Amino acid sequence: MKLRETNVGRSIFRSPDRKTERDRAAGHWSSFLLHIYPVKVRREELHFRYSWYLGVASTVLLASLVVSGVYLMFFYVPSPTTAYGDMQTIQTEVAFGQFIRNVHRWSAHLMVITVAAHMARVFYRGAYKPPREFNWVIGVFLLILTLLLSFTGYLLPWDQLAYWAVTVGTSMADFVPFIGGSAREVLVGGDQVGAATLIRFYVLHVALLPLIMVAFLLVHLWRWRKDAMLDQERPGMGLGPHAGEEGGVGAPPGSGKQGGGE
Amino acid sequence: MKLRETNVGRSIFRSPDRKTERDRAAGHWSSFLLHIYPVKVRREELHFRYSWYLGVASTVLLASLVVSGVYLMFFYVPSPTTAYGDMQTIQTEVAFGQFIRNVHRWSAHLMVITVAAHMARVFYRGAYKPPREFNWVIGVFLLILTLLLSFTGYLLPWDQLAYWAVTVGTSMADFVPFIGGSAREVLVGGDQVGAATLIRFYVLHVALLPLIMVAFLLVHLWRWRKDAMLDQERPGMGLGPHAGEEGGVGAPPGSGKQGGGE
Amino acid sequence: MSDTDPREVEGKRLLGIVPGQPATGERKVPEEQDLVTVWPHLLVRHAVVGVAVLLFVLILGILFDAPLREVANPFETPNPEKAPWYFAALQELLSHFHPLVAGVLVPGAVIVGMIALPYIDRNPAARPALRKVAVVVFTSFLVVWILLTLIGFAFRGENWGWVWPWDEWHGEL
Amino acid sequence: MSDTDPREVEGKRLLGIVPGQPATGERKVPEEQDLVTVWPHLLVRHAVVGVAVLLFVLILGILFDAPLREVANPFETPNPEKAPWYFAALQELLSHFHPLVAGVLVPGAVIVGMIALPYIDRNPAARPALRKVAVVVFTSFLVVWILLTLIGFAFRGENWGWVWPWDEWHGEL
Repeated sequence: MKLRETNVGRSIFRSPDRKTERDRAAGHWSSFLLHIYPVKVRREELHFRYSWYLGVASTVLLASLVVSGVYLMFFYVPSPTTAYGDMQTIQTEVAFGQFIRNVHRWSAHLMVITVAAHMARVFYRGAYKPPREFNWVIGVFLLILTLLLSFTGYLLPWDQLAYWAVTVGTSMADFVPFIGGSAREVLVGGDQVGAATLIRFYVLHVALLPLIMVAFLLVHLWRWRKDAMLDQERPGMGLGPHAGEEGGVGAPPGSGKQGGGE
Repeated sequence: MKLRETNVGRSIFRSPDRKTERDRAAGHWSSFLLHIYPVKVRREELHFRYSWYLGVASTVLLASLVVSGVYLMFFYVPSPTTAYGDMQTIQTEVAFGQFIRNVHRWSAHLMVITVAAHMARVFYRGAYKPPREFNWVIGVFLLILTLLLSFTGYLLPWDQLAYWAVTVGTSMADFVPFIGGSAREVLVGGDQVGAATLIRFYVLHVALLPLIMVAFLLVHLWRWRKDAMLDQERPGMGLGPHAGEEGGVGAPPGSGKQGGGE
Repeated sequence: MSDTDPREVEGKRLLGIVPGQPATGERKVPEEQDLVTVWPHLLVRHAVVGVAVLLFVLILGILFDAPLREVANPFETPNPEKAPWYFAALQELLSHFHPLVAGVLVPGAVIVGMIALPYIDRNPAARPALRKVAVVVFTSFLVVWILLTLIGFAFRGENWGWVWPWDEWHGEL
Repeated sequence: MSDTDPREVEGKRLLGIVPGQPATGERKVPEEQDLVTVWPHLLVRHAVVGVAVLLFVLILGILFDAPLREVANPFETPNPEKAPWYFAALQELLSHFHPLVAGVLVPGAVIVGMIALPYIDRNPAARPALRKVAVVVFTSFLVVWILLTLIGFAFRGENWGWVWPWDEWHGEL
């Protein structure tokens, strides 16, 4: 007797049989992780050339950053007196410390690239056009959040590279008229980069920005699924190479009908 | 011209007209925050006596804990040399520091109570019965996570109260046969509560446990919505006072049909 | 409910509206099992409860300061040494039974029992009258646990001896 | 596709199966706009891509160590002072224009432009041939930005002077 056919298995998986396509669709809706996906997509979306899979790559890199980041947090105290020593301890004494730190850093750099490239690919596919405008805007914010997360993390090793890169980066804020000087002071917590900056960047990096990022990402994925289902209800809305040429797409999005699918 | 009737507004809200009930249901599905709710519920669920609204109360307390917790993080370095001094600074110098700390602590104590009471209410309503068994199990884990979050947060002020409460609490692990001693050492990071304990409890409290908690909570809410919709398809599955008396509920949950609602 | 044009009722043109009870049929009494839309019915209530809970902790935060004792000192053990209040029941049990029982078996059994509950209790009835065993067992557990928590929290003083809370107060939040 | 019993085909009993092409009609050619189920078609691909990306960073992590220079020293300014590579284009702009332009107006315009793009470009066509203006403007911006990033990252040395990366290397990751 298989697990999914027992009482316990049934209560968890809900759909004991997956023989027909319809069973699979039903099982789909009962799985939490799968429910972020639509049930069906157009065949063209399967090809590498459609999306270059850059959205998936960015999400996987984010997951790798969360896991490696939490591990590193256990060995790092965000204070100038301890930070650099903790980095040395991580690289020499902590189990897999150097390796996890490397993975965290290369994932971060790569994620900046994949998120920016994802955006470019979406542009060339025209996938920011109605009804997807607002998801593009969310995407712009996700790119900015990625840059800010990368930048705040850059300070944490508290070495010369970190210190001066952040000094240069934050000094740009000074040029913003009126609010620039005070914005910089709030961020840096004083005249120059120091203990106050380190704790602020740390909390931004490990708590505040990730919270905002995850919230935006959930909305981004949710709208992606909605839009994929929208396509299927109104064939004219597809993203194929000839989309929009027959007209009929100029109609304002968001009539009462569109939400019916889910 | 109202915002939601412009191009920008349409791309965000999708559903410009909310005149009929059907429009409202459609608009419902286009709103991310609303999509955690089912479209309809049985009238009895509206009453205070049905749930005592303990689930909502727990969620609101969690939100209050996240917001106040992130604020406090900006002024706290998890090291024995600084922790207690940071607490004093928070209480005397930081803007609203004492107040935010109070809110965080009372929210935490209250949340233990509301989560436990939520569980008791669910028991007396019989709402753990098929097909809701697994959501009850997730609820048990959420209670344990609430206790662990509360306990790890208890150490952070690094005063006598915190230190000895955690010493007593962790010493219980010693009595677990075979693995107890080493489990305690991993948790405490040595023989007795010290700097290693503080950073471990801090990271558990601000990163690892909240991540797990939010993941479980999302699944919990998601299944709540699914089950609410399930009720509506099969009237016999309701939770009314006479549920299960006519029979027909003993049938195994999770046929192919159940997922059709969403 | 209907989206049809109100000026046409079931194929006949509407000539006028007269206030009062409908001529035939009874007004529908809302039933408990009827479906209502979440927005606004449930959401408004959730919003009110959420705001009330939030106001409650904000007022608590204004009225009562969180405790902060002296700095942690590993060489000065307070008497009594108390765990946080939600572990007070366990600590009280520990003073009566062998640690293996009170610290491992009892909490382990409670957790396993809670997880297994829906798989043990296969009785589909929801009315308390039809599930007496489950209700009695759960209620007894709950009462014992709350009593133990109260005793451990408020009725224990130096060397875990019995004190009346109105004589000496040792509870710590 | 169908859930009906395979032994009955459209009301007739199935007597046997003969391999080969169907007697009438053509085999359906899958079209790009046809719908396919996400599981397994898309999910398997996503899983493969995910594992590949993960392996890639794990191998990078084994091969290349993240840099760690001497401890931060506020009194010793390195020359050149470089921002992280993703801000190198901005830093390069700063060396040519007034800070208000390069540090505020340009990044502000880029962000606002990106956000406003779908509301400015109301042309519904997806083929590049039918949206030349948008493609040309975006591509020019992208090329200029990548060039500026490369120059700032690899071609700048002491006092932000020009160096060839094969002579002196000042890029920092």
